[in-house]
Amino acid sequence: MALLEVHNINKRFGGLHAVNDVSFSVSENTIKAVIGPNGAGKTTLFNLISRNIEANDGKVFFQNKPIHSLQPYEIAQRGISRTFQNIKLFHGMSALENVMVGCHPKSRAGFLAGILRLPSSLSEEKMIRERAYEFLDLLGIADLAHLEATSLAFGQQRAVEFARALASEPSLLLLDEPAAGLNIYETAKVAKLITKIQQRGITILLVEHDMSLVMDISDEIVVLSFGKKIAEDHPAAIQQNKEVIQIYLGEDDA
Amino acid sequence: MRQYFPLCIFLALVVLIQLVTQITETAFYLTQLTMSAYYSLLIIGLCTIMGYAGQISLGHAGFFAIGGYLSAGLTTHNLQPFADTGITSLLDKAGLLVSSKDLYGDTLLTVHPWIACIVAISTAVIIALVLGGPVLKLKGHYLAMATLGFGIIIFRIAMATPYFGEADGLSGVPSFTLLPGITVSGDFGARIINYYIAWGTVLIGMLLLINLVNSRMGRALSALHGSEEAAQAMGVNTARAKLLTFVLSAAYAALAGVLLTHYNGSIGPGEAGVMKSVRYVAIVAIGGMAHLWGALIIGTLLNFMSMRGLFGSYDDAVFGIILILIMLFAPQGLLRLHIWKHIQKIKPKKHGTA
Amino acid sequence: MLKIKNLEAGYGKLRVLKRISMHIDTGEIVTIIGANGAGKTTLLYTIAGMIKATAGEISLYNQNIIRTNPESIVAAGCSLVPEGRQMFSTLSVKENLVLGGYVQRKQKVDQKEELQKIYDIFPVLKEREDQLAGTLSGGEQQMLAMGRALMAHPKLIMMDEPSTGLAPLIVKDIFAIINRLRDAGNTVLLVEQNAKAALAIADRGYVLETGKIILQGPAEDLLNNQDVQRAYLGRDVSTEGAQCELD
Amino acid sequence: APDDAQADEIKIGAIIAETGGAAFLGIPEARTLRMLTDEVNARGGVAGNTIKLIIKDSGGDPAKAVSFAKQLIEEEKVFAIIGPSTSGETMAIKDICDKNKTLLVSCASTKAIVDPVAKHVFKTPQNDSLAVEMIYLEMQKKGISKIAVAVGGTGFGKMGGKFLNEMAPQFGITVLENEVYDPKSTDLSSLVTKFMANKEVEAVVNWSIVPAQAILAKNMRQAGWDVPLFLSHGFGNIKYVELGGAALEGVFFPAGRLLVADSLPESHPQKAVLVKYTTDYQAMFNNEPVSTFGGHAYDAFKILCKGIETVGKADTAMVIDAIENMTFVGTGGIFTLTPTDHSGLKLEAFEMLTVKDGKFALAN
Amino acid sequence: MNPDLFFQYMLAGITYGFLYAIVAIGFNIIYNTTGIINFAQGEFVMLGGMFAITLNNILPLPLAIAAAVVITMLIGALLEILFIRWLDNPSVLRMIIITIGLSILIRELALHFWGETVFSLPYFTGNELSTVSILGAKVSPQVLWVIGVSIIMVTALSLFFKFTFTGQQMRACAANRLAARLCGINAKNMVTFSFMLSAGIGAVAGSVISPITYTQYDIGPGLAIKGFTVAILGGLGNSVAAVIAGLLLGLIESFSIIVIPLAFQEAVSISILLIILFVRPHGLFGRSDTASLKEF
Ligand SMILES: Nc1ncnc2c1ncn2[C@@H]1O[C@H](COP(=O)(O)OP(=O)(O)OP(=O)(O)O)[C@@H](O)[C@H]1O
Ligand SMILES: Nc1ncnc2c1ncn2[C@@H]1O[C@H](COP(=O)(O)OP(=O)(O)OP(=O)(O)O)[C@@H](O)[C@H]1O
Ligand SMILES: [Mg+2]
Ligand SMILES: [Mg+2]
Repeated sequence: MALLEVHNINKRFGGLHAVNDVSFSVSENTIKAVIGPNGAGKTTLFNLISRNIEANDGKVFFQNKPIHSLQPYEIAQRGISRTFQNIKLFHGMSALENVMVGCHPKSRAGFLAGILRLPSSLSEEKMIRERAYEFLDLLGIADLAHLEATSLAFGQQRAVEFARALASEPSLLLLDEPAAGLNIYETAKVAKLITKIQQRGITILLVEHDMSLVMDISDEIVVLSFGKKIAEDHPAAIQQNKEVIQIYLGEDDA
Repeated sequence: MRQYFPLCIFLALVVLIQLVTQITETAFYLTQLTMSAYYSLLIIGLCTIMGYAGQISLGHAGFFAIGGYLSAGLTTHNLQPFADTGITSLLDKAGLLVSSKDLYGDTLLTVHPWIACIVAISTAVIIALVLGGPVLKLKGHYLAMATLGFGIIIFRIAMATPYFGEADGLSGVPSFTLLPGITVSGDFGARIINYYIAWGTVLIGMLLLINLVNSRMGRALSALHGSEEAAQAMGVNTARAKLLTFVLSAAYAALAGVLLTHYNGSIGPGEAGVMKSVRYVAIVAIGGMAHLWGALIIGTLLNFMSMRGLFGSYDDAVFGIILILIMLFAPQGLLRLHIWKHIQKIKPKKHGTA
Repeated sequence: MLKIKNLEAGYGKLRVLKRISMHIDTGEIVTIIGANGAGKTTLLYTIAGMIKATAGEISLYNQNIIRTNPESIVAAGCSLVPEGRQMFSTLSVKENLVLGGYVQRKQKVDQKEELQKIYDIFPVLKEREDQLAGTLSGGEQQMLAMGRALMAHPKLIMMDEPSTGLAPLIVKDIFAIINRLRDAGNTVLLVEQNAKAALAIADRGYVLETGKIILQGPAEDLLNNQDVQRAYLGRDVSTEGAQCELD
Repeated sequence: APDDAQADEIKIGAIIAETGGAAFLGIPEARTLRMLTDEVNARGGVAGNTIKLIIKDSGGDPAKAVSFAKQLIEEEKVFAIIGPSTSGETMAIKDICDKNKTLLVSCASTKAIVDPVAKHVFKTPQNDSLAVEMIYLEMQKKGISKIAVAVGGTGFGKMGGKFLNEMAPQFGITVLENEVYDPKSTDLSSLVTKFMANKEVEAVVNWSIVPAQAILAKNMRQAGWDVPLFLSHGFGNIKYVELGGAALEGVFFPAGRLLVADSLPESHPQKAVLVKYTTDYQAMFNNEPVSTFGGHAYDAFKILCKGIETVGKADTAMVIDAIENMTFVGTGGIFTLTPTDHSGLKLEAFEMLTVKDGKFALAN
Repeated sequence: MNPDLFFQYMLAGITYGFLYAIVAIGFNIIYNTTGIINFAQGEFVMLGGMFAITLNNILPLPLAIAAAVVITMLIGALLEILFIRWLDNPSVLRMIIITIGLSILIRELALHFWGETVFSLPYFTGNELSTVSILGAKVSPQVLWVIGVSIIMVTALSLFFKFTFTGQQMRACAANRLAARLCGINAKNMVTFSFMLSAGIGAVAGSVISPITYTQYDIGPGLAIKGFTVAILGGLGNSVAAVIAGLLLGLIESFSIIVIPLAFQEAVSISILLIILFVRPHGLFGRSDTASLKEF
């Protein structure tokens, strides 16, 4: 069975049917991309899965368990992590601290342990710090660790967000436009990174407008348009899909 | 361990000040230093929920008042007339009551201060728990309004309830023996020990909070301050983290209320007033918001000067001026030294650009 | 029309721009390319007056604008489509656009007509006219940001990564629009990650690296420049990019 | 207690609410004290000692009052403390002064200040119970037996409410309605409506010290309700009359004679004192009208001086002794202090006054 | 309850409601431009009343009020210029704390200038005793003045913010100051203007309510808290909502006295408000989508 299954999910904003009866599934250890024109409902779909917004109806299963009535933080604890299209870093915290927060679901020390500074929390703290460094390093921004995250350049902020999401060691990673604002070189780096993450056993669901990235790395693609799923197939097939070309890709896309 | 270094300096300073006052025979300063210690206890608690977790509370004077009033009420209201009724005698047998003579020779039967203290703080904690749930869902000005409203409610209850002395407040609050030989009391003879009780409490309070803000939970608090949505997406149960911190800070405020009330021997409704809460919030802001040491030092200084009547009739005016000046010229707080951050910032930058 | 000489700027003690000199002539499309954190956004903000320069000169139509406030710079005909969109998120789409036309208020322009022009370029915005800008999708916001800047009839329009987050079809539209703007006599300063597309339509380009301009010249020259190709155009990306920092 | 062997300066502390919600009490008090100190020192002091007045502004906050009391006692080693202005503050420092053997002469009225009697604690304002008695006697005369009581939400109001209710049966009076209003009220028409709804109410007593008491009077008349209105001795300020305007015409209130000094017969023992205080105060402060609150401070200061003069030196125990056997003609009335009565005023300290053409006048 | 009595309570409630609303309106203006609550708003109300009273000694009432409004507006502008205008990108919290400081300072200055004495303007029509009968209930004509002035101000302001260009610009500044500047809007001038406007409105409020509530150097905070409550309850930024919320609060307060002692009235009314707020976290008429886009 698939890692993530979305069944007939719906979201309306007033008169706008932003996500219209969408169903799809993501198999373990694959990279799946969601594409579609601007305003098609991709981000909304992500928000529905991560429960940042409430669905009107529909079901979501993760590892065969229903997750459509959990709190957002429970979703994260189950092993779904995400990045945001409009970067949402914790202002007032350094890049390192941002990533350390990412380690939250995989660490235990509670309120009391923190206040009393129990030895267990200390060793855990050390481990978190090391792990956070590791992820910063992986993204190639270890030298920015102590700068305030929100004062970094756009692309650097994206990297921090990426590292933060990875730090929670998710089974499923939702990436909303990870390459937006990156140049071709950096985009390629991200592509490499994503495949590398996948090799570590992490499943990836991805929204991206950069087709060079999407077509390169994804195993399967879902196409949304006006909230509806209009296609789901392998990259090669999608590239040939008339409708997708007409509404999204344009004629002579690479 | 580095974060404990200031604590050690602080401890040394506390002892040093006491010794200096002893040598210079100015021990009377300890009276106001003790009073400001208790206000500072409230302020560092508020600093945690406000500065770190980013949840403004304009109602913390209310928690202070809950602590102070309950403990004062229970330890001053004479149960002698009810000595033979069921509950009272039951409590008496359980050893929860104390009998004493007042200044005028009448016998008083009152609740033991320890019991009163526990009741007072638990009440504050329970109220914070119940209130915190819905209140902390609110944001920004709406949160400010709700906490302000809570403060007003407590103020009004204190003002309107005969048990709490209405406009007069409660006086004649007995001293509070924490342990044999260690008594919270305003007597001149007990001044030094009270100074150490107060600052000892603040130091322990500070220690716990420093631990908290440097822990995983503390980081979660700063995170939800930065972006609640993202914090949730990172698995932080933001509602719970906010609530626990709120409750903790309420407990600090209530404890401060209990101890200061026993120290002063009285409490008045003004302690629950809106202006008090506003003042606490402003002090946290002057201290630099997410800055425990700033809050502690500014809180102690300002309250000390105010309690000494240093500015006479200009107490409020001076406070207002300080507030404005700091917000204009040092919005990060007077005591936020950037030295560390600068060093950290510059170092990796050089590697980066090289 | 725009001349920059030995410009320096930064944040607090952090010096980001180092002795930048460049110029833009009327009717040109000039593009600036550079890696993340090179200082492109900082440069645009400095020109727009939002960041105060610490040294150097910026002159617009031979007027030194280094001490001029952003409002007057906009009024003088130089608009910025900022990075990260910067919506009036609690205002409706229409209100956002109308406010974009603020500097045109004395020109007695017909607002309906003005709006219609923008809606012609971005039909989605018409549909979303009364929606709060903050609830638009990312791409819709990007279009609104451009539309809003166009409402001011800028003579020089600076765009900070306008194609970010837009669907491929729209990206093409955007570049077409930029071309049309130039044809209509506007001048465009374009910061783009999509260096290939940017250089393809630009007349000239600058390459910015860690706050310094390291290369400049006609767009074709840059397109053919080895270094540029390697660093920004994806030549050899598959081999070289792969090795970098990942292992 | 101060070391009196070499005392040529007597320190008197004062804890006064010069700012904050009770400033309307504290400001005339502080002015009066400063004026009297200058006057006494100009005349060569008390029993050869000059007086040093140390005023601490408490802003009406009991915690500050406690801090200041400790400072004054311990650091300044004052001989006596005058004030505080409010009963809450006074109660907060009553025990501190008594334990540390420092005289306290309060300007607040709550009976609890002197009951139970603490050796070192006195007060100058008339007891509330006496004012209540005055009002109830007047009501008896007028044949009123069913009343509604509104009190301002201060210590003063609280005590008034207590005595009004406790003493009513003795005078055959029934209190039908009771309400406490906020000292900072902006409008009280719903309170008036509630009282009005009770058709049996024959008169209203409004016991308060704050400006808002004029609002209640106004709202009553605006609602077209013209039952007799009785006010407390806290209505001791002509400003309130100006505020209430026509709505306050014909109200009754008991008060010391300070407000009607001019209309007293020359033979009245208080006349000289009252006229002098009034003229001095107005000359000094720009024709600011006198209020009974300043009078309380006057009495406190003068009682202390008289005590010291009697003894000839500032010895606490001896001065207390002197005060406890003193008869003193003050602004509040003729004080007869005894070891069991640290307030010393009797019913005849009061007159029943009314407002006529915007001025205070004797009611009868 | 007989109808007369009912109407009398209702009129009392309406009186309270408009007293609160007229103060609340001032909050909304600055909020709409800067996104902050101006804690010195109560002081503007106080200053307006005080100046009008002082000037009324030498000028006829309408002129005194007009002059008071102008003076208060100038003070509002001056305060903004001195304490806020020159700050670079002040955060919302920073500005709020500054206004707290200003409110304390203004109050202290007023204490030293006017003393602790209570003052009052004369009734605009009639005197302390005059009443108007409405449905068998009686009310002072001054209350009608307050209602009239509030309604005029609310209508004018709503139209201003919705339909005038300046109004839109002011809202734009609150929504995103950076973007506003990039659109060529002089955000600083807008903020100065909003302080002026709300000071003026506060002064008008302070003048019309003075005969009812009296004016004293420290009436500010009390009025401001009520105004703030009402502004929040209605949903920040919306003046019509503030009036409705004001009426709701006023009526609760007025009728609650039937069952609850007056001393507990505020505790009860605020509790009810809190419950409303828990159910509708953005006020009665606030849009949740707008609120979720706000930074503070
Ligand atoms: N809170 C909201 N209220 C009203 N409409 C909304 C809201 N959020 C999103 N929408 C609308 O729903 C549609 C889908 O938005 P969504 O953000 O999911 O698009 P998207 O596919 O991510 O687009 P893009 O590629 O441009 O980011 C858009 O038209 C948007 O305007
Ligand atoms: N507000 C700020 N405070 C401090 N440093 C900043 C701030 N904004 C940017 N920087 C720093 O200035 C440098 C240049 O940033 P800038 O945003 O101009 O880069 P950029 O070229 O636009 O990058 P990108 O392509 O990622 O948008 C970066 O190193 C960044 O960390
Ligand atoms: Mg999106
Ligand atoms: Mg940039």
